[in-house]
Amino acid sequence: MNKRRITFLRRTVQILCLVMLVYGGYIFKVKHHTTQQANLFPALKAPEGYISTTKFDRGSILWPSGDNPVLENYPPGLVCRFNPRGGLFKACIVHFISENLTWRTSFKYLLPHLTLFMLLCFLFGRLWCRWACPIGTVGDFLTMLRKKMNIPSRKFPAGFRNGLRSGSYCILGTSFFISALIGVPHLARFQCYWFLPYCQICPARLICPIFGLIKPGWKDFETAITTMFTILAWLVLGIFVAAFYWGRRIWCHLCPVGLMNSWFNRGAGVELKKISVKCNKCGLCTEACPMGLTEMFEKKTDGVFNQSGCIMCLRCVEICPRDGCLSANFFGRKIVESRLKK
Amino acid sequence: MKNIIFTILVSLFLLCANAEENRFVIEFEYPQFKGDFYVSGRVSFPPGAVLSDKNFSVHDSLTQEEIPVMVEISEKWPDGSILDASVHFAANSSRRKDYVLSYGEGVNRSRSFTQVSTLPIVTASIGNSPRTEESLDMEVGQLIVKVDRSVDFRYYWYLLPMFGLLFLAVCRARRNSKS
Amino acid sequence: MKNKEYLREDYAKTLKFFSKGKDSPEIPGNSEAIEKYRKLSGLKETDFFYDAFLKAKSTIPEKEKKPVAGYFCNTVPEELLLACGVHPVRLCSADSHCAECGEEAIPGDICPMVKAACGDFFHDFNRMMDLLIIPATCDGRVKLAEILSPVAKDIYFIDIPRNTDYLENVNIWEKEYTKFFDYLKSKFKVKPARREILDACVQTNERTRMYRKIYEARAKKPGIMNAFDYFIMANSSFFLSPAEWTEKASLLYREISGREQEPGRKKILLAGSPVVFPNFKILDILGDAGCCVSADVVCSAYGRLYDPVEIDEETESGIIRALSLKYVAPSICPCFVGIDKLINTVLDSVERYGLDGVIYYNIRLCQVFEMASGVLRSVLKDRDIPFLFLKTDFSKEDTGQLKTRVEAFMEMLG
Amino acid sequence: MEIYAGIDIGSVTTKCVILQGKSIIGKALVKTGIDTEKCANDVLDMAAGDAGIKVEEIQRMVSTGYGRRIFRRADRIITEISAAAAGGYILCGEKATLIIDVGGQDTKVIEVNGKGEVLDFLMNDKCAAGTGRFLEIMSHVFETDIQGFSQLAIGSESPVAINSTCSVFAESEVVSLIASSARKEDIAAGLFRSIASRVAGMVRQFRRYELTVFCGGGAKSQALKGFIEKAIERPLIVLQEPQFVVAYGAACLAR
Repeated sequence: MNKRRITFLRRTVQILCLVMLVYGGYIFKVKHHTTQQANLFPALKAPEGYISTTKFDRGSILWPSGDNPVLENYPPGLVCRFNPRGGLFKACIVHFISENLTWRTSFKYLLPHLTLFMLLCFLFGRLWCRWACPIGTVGDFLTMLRKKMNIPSRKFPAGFRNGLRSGSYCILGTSFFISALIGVPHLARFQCYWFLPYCQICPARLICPIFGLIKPGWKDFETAITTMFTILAWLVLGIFVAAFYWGRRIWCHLCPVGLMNSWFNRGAGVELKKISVKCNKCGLCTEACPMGLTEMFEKKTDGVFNQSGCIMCLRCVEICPRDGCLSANFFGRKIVESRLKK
Repeated sequence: MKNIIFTILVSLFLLCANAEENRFVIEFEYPQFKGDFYVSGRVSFPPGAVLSDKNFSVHDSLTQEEIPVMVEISEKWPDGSILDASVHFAANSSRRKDYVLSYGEGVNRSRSFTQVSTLPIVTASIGNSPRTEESLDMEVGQLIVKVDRSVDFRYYWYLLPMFGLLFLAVCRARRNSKS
Repeated sequence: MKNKEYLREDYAKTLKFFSKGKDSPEIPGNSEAIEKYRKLSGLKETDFFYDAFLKAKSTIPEKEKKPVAGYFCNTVPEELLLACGVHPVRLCSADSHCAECGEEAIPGDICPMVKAACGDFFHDFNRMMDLLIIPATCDGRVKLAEILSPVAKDIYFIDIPRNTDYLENVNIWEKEYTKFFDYLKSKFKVKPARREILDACVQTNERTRMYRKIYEARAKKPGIMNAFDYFIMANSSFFLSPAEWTEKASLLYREISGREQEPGRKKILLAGSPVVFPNFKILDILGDAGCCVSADVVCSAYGRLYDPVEIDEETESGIIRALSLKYVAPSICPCFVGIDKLINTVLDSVERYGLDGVIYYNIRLCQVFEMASGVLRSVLKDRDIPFLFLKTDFSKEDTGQLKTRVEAFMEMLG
Repeated sequence: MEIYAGIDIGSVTTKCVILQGKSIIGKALVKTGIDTEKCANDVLDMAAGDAGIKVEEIQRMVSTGYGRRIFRRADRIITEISAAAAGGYILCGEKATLIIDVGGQDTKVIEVNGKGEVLDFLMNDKCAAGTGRFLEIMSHVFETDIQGFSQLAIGSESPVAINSTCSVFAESEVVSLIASSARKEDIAAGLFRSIASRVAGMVRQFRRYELTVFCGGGAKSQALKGFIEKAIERPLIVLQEPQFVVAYGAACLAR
């Protein structure tokens, strides 16, 4: 009913990111290399016919010199990382660290990626979750569907949200533990199917390849372990769909990637500020918060109130009808502030 | 605070778990006859470990003398790093030696050969990695783990901005929580 | 006979008796007051609002050809009434004559606003309209509902918890408003679609937007519109439909935005009890002392029109929640818990518009307003903002004393 | 030397002070009658006679008080609050922070800053509770005048508790106390204490009352002064002729 500029901008960015992450490889038409080994992780499987499975281009890899762009070696459907080897940034930090733990790659190879990850987190905090995350975009479509169906959203108590956060820590810890265990010499002979344990059950595994018209390995029941992971993945997908359908962004409390992003949230460059004397305690900020956070409403002093749960969607800033009560800043410079919608 | 401790623990964990392994002992049985022969072995690498065929070499384990090697790459990882390669080098059965294959970024082979004579071939096992059509069991348990002590500034300078960012983030977080 | 159970109808006869001889819809003195204030106004476009007041009582129910629902207080969601095709009319009255009439049914030391509301009905039982909605905000209104129920066509009672904390009570508000909406649907036999509620929200939001423009223009340029015009304009939203009000107010806004401010006027924030026509006694006194009411936080103008409906989710439940967040949560009425909202609003207005002082107007016997003033006084004193507390009622006997205070306050401001 | 006059037309008495430069050369006090304007003119004439000058010699006149608008000859009209602040401030010097004025119709507590400007003030409600009028009515009950009533109160050792400060209800309470054979002194002291606690309640709202000036007709009562001092735990400064402070302030403001 009103012009919602931030929502419009955010949706545009979300769709752009979805397109770029899923079809970026096609768009940039870069060469890439893969082998049949890709079926280790079914979501990574490239479409038939597009990638030569036997031939590879010798000598095209120049590492770490700068002439390989971010999106080089980018197979479609591979949303979890922009560049599997050597590129600048791997989108999914959980995937990236798990993989490095499994292969016992030298710590030094981690450093550039970690630095970039930290830099992005330091600048934007959890901005990724609401503005770029492709499965979040998919989830938002589910939320839109619910709104069209006139079904009210569920509100969850703070205890439930904290529980999800603890669950997120558990998932992250378990995932890294298993990944590291595979790599320990003489300890266990894990099969390769065990590796990237979180990625195997991540909803992106089943969702994202659909956009790339790739068979996502929906029924990977070859061995006991793959069967287990497939069943788990379906379960998690069910939770994901339910969470987005009824609970808006309640899923994001459980997502371990978001968790790792959120560690930098309180000190992030994107800051949300509140001038509490202008606040009339109407609660719209909490009502509109997709994460269901209440701190911003409860806060009684002025200042920055980035919380670890906040995904920087700026919905609160947008909806607040009080002129100048809430504002989004970037390193102290005001970007947008709340006002009555024209 | 909880988050910061957790971050530090994870970082330590990553540091400990990521000890570098860059040497294989090449195991083969010396033949009964006396004279020259070729040792030939197939070796698999984790993704990202070896980028070019220049990046591994074979040494005499005692004298550290480099042995000329011929390398044939048979398969690569999706990122272009070497998955699987065959290594050939010449040996002599009169002088028994242990051979070590080093690989990694820091290694740059200077001696190689390409001409293949008709010497007998002894198959060696380097890094035990049986593989089938669909799977690759990489027996990382067979690797000899050694830490490369050579500091590679090309990577480690990243620690500087990392800690800088961490410091800034913590400072800002504390300032924000105070206000 | 003595042991017979009490029924509401028993009291109806008494009420009808009270109304005897007063059944003209015109309240004596109102039209004179309107003409008096109209003369003081230097604006063309305010004529519509003055005329609307003259015709308010007699014409609205017929003109609209719609069912009419009367309500008290700010916490009744107009949008739901509009969506059901009902014309909402806020009945808050502040007429001293009506208050005297009301004393027959409500004796003693009771808030004159409640008495006036009661006396208003004795004048004209047509004002009962098709439905009378009374929210449980202050005690006087709650009892008023009971007193009037024998003669009212239909009374609906909205029970709102005293605590306006969003986190604790949003579900209760939603439940209460949903119940109210269901009642409206069954009473008027309509089934409004979601789109219709949204349209009603758009209408009231347009009104809010226009009101805010005028509010800010007045606050920034003192003297472009006098307080009588402003309150007549704000009060006429009690009975005008939002669309009509917005249309006329936009003309008024165009007129006032072309005017120049009067330099050297002291800007005052008026807080406290509602200022409702014809009880402009406080405005008369302030005007005589030469102070300019630049901003206000009273519930008959600011409290009613300042906040928009912001809908997050356009589901029915989402809309109803959003309505409760417009009407209940930001309420600055001291009947509710949340004095910090009132104080913050006052502090913010003073800072934002550079106001010189705060005058807190309290209708005698409204205890909650008086109690809130003590806290406000102390907070403003800490921040060196001049504050004046005025306690009065509808009668004229204390005018001289109040004038002394206001004049001294103006001398104090320099 | 220029001559100024300040006229304070109160509800009980009308006061006039004539200043020459900074010194008071004449003053007068009359009871406010039914014709307020005549009363004001009379008091001005009396003050001029006291000063030994003609009324025409007065350069500027300032009227204040409850009847300030009735006196049309005034050059300037100010409220008694500003006048009391100015008077109390000039008479007591810069350290005065608070001025209590117990007048006939109302009681005012005024906070002043170091420049003699009003910072804040409180006034009692429209009813007579806590004002000079209340004392007057009560002194009638005891068949004496205010001074005698005050003296009566000073003689008390244990004042009775009187709850009502409304003049009508207090009177009936007093009557019933007399009937129950309480001491007259104690009842009088109780009445003074009830007013004093009311004034003290207003004073305490200001939170800074280090140096408090007590003026107005009520200040002539020693008993009231004593009880207020006890309630606020600070000494009060009472000027020599407290009734003229407002008129003096008005005259000063005429300069």
